Amino acid sequence: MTVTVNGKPMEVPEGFSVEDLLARLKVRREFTAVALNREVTQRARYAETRLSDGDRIEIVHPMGGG
Amino acid sequence: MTVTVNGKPMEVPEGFSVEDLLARLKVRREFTAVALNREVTQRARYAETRLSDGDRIEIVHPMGGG
Amino acid sequence: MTVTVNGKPMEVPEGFSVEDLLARLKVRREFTAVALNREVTQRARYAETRLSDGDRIEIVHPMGGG
Amino acid sequence: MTVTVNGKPMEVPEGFSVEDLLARLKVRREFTAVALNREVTQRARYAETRLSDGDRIEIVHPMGGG
Amino acid sequence: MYDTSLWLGGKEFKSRLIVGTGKYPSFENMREAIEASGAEIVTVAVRRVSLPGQGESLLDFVDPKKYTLLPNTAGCYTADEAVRTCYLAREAGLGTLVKLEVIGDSRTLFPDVLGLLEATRTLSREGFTVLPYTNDDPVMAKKLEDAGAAVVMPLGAPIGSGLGIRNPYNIKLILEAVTVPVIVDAGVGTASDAAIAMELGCDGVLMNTAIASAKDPVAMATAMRLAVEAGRLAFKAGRIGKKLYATASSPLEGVPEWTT
Amino acid sequence: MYDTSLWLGGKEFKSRLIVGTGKYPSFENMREAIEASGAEIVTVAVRRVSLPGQGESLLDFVDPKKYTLLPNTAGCYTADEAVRTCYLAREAGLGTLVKLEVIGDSRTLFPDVLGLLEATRTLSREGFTVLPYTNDDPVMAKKLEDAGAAVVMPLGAPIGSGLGIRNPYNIKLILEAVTVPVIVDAGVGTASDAAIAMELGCDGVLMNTAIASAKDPVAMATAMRLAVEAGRLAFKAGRIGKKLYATASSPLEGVPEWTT
Amino acid sequence: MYDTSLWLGGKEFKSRLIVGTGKYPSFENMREAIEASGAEIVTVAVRRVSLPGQGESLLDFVDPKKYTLLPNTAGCYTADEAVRTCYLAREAGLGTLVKLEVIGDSRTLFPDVLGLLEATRTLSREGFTVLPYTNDDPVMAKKLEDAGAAVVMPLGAPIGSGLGIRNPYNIKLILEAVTVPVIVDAGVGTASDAAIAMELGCDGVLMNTAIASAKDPVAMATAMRLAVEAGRLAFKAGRIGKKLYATASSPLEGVPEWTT
Amino acid sequence: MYDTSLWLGGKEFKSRLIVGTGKYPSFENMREAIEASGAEIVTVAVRRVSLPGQGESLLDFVDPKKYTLLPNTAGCYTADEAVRTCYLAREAGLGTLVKLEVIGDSRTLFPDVLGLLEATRTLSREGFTVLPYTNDDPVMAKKLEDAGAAVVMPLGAPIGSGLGIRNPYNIKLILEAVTVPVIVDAGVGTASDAAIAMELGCDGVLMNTAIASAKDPVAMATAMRLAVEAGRLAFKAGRIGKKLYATASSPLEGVPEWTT
Repeated sequence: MTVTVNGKPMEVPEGFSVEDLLARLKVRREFTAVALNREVTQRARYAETRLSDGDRIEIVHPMGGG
Repeated sequence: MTVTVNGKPMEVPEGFSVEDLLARLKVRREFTAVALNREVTQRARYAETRLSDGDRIEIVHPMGGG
Repeated sequence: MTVTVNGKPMEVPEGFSVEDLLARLKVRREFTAVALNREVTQRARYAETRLSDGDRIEIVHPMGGG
Repeated sequence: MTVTVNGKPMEVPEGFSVEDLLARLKVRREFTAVALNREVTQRARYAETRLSDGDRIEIVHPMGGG
Repeated sequence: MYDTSLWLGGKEFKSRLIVGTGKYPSFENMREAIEASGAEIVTVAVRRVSLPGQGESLLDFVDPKKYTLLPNTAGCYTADEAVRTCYLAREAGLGTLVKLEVIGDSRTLFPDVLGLLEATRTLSREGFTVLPYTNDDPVMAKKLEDAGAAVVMPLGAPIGSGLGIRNPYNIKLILEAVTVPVIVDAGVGTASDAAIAMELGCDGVLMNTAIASAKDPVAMATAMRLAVEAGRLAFKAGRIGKKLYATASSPLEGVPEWTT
Repeated sequence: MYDTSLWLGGKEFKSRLIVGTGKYPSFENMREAIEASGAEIVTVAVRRVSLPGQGESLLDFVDPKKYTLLPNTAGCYTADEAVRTCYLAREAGLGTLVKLEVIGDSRTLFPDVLGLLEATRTLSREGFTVLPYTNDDPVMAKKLEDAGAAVVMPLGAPIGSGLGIRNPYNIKLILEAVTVPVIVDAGVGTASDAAIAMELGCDGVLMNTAIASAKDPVAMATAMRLAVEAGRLAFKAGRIGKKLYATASSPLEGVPEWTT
Repeated sequence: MYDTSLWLGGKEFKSRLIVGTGKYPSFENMREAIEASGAEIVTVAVRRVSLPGQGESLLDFVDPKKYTLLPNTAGCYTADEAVRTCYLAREAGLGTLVKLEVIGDSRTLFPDVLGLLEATRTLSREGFTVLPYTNDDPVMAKKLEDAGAAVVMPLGAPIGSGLGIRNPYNIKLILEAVTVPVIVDAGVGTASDAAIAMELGCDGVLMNTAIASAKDPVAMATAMRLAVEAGRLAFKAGRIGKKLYATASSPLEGVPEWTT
Repeated sequence: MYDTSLWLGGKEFKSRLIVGTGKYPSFENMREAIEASGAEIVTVAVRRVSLPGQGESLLDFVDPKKYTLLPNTAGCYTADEAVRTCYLAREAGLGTLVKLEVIGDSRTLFPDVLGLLEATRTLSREGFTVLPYTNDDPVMAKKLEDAGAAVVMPLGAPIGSGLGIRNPYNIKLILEAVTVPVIVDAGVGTASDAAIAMELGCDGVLMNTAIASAKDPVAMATAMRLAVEAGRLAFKAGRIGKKLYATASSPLEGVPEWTT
């Protein structure tokens, strides 16, 4: 199925979780947060949170700003 | 009955109209407007608009301002 | 002999006067003044004022300025 | 005889010196200077410098200023 | 020399100066001062008549046939009060061109922009030509335009303060942010303040205290008229740039030499 | 309304604006701009005629019968040069009212006040009416008055810089230090600058570049005429004080109540 | 000498300077500059990670154990975006102290005060310590305080403009209008601007571009640290009044006389 | 980080702040304030001793071994008085580094630049290191340098006025006109004024009243020390330019999207 991660389409298998996604993308967990379809996903829920076709995922972290 | 005109209480007879009020108070009609209980009263309606006990009447006109 | 007029050398015959100079140079007289070797020459003296070799003459008039 | 010290008249004996004056007035010597009739008197000369009638002496030192 | 007309509510006005009618030593002095200012639009407040009625009225001295009246909502602290005051003004025959004030604080008399925005929306929907008195925030100015304001009137400084235009930068940003005319309202203290407002490119200036509370209101009114024209012309004429160094205005060539 | 005449060298002038004749796009444009400025006194430089002579002359466009000429000594770096230049001007029939410049530095065109003081002394002794262009130092202004200057003309900012009056405080101090008229010379960039000079209490303003180098000199000349009048009137009218807080211009009393 | 601590969200901070982390030539330079600034609070933006992940991270250079992070909502144009960004920041472990920005216009980056007010209300209800970036309108500042803002942060001038505090009068009015701390955010260009903010009585200054885009960010960061302390002390020390005239600092008495 | 030493009369000074000793509430308070200011050079007046002598002396509180004394000629209205005062100071053991004042007017305390120039010439010929207090005229500054001044000290505003640097443009022109150090003397009112002087590129600041007459001289002295360092560093660090528009300090890329 297809999900959108940080604005880019990505193919993922059925039942793929947020945890699986972060692992595949080698995302540093520290100071990182995830939103799934406009709602923030708690870290504790990464494993149990399964993605569905068309989901929009935002993965963010701090960057230089003022 | 008692009505409040520009913040001051005033005794008026039953069935007293806005027209009667303006007459009694010798109010210049030109560039003057009247509000009865928060609603503007059209000039055309002065005569037919009867006051009730407790009514609040505002009679205004232009004054110096910036 | 050689005189310097407004910074430029010029050959003039012996006994040449300021008057002769202005005439030769077709200088408008109105609002014009002449200095001969640092001293202002009065208009009335143009004719009688003879130039000598090496003399420095300044001929000036008003120009746009602020 | 009479001399003027810092603007005030003062009686002093004949042959009185600058040194004598400073002593009598208990002036602190440190960072102090003396002028006699408009001329600065060198410290080394205090003893030998005798005052004359009508002399004007200025005795100064540093004060708070900006 | 240049078109200097200001268009408001489909009407053309030759003067870009709008003046108030408050705080004058006398009605007579006010009449002369307004005359001297050349203003065609005159602001008035809407207040309770003193009872019993009769007595001199402001409009005995400001002929409504000669001047366009601009009733204001001074003293209103909510959108509701301001809107109702405009209805009263209209019913009183003062027209539908209104100077909208929704005051947020009695100390600074700064606007409450939330109430201002709401009242602007309501009144323009009701067919009023709304001139809102606002702060000098360009984003808020744009919101007012979008809400239907016919003009935006940023303050130059607090009402009656005479501090002039405290922040010309913001006025410039407002001029770029909106397409409706921009009129500086409040803060002008003297003639040069009015000229500066116009030199920035504003379409007009509104003032009351600077004239009415001057030692000689009539003379100051004349000064303001001249200053607004001067500022407008200077804006159109295209001023010289600013330079740190000097540039001679007289020719460098042709200076006589006095060799010794 | 108020006497707005300026007296110089025993002559009365209705206009308090003095303009230059340099740097205009054309003589014709200059003629129109001077006309529009309302100026009665016009500064000119004294320069070598181009040889052979003939050709258009400045004074074909500035009628000496109509305008009082004010020859300047621009380009002179010593008292001697400046004095001799004034002698030439007088002999040329340009009169004895002179704008005295003794320049100290070509980058800033600031005056050399020592030479200026010397030349002022010499020329006033010789019967000239001397208008010295000086810095904005009140002590120097007083020295110039004592040396016979008929007027003192402090700079507002460097010549041609358009920076306006950089230091109004010093201009105020000069106004208190001297009894002769004070004319701000140099630095004006736009109309409000001229108004500010007059609001400070100055007796006049002298400018050239601000008008001649504007995109539209004629329009700017008009703006300057209006601004000088506006500033003068505002000064006479007595402006309101400056306050940090607001003061309502509409009555606080009599606001209708909309009890809900 | 004076308590110079700033209390935010129940935490004490010795430094009154808050600095950003954007636009530095390098992370290393940023680290040194922040160190030099003495700041204890550091703003960060919340942005998408670049995918695939890994690579250097900002926080490898700004130790969160050493500095209090202040995530901002820069780039958010609605209350909704801003609120969700704060939720993300909290979940990312950046805490609940947030610099709230709801931008109204990309050209001026002025706030959209309506959205700002709404987001402030929501977030403070949600337990965030909200530091809203707002305009310099005292009425709006009060509304933000009433909506639960822990601090109000008026702009001195547009973000990154370096224009300094364009309107000190409004900052003063804000200081009188609210009881929460006032921090000037945006506009500072150089050290004296920061000092001026503190001299007005502000509780702190927040800046990024002035340091990060200076030729030498580390030196400028030091300058800013010193300037904020200087300004704060000067405010506490009670400056002398301003006078038009001079007052001698040396005694008028006791000057020696040199009668000739 | 940067060399911040000031060289005067062949001596190196780490501090760029010179302070006076007049007008303090007490000698003890003065001592502490000077200490706090970090100044190494301290100005003193030369006045008649009170007779009979003895009693506390200024120098019991300002250790001449620790501080370099800078006797001034305050109160002198002629070159002759000023020169003789310097001779007295030298004979009194106060050294040959002198702050030269030749006052032109008691109201403004502006210098009499003619007398100043003459005295500068005489004293530098006599081996003094002359620091003349002058106006902000760049041409005069150059003349003083040519006359042997070791430094030029233009006023920022009248002595004791606290008006700050009225005309930064002239200070800039002076910095370009001379090669000797430029120290702003007089006018500073608060810390930011001192920072501004240094940011302009000045080599130092001299002040008395701003510290001595502050409510808390010791705190203000500290503020001035910090402000002078801040201003110097900011000057060296290279400030950002000024822009009318905003530039975001946070990245425009990577903002999360919240499609609804």
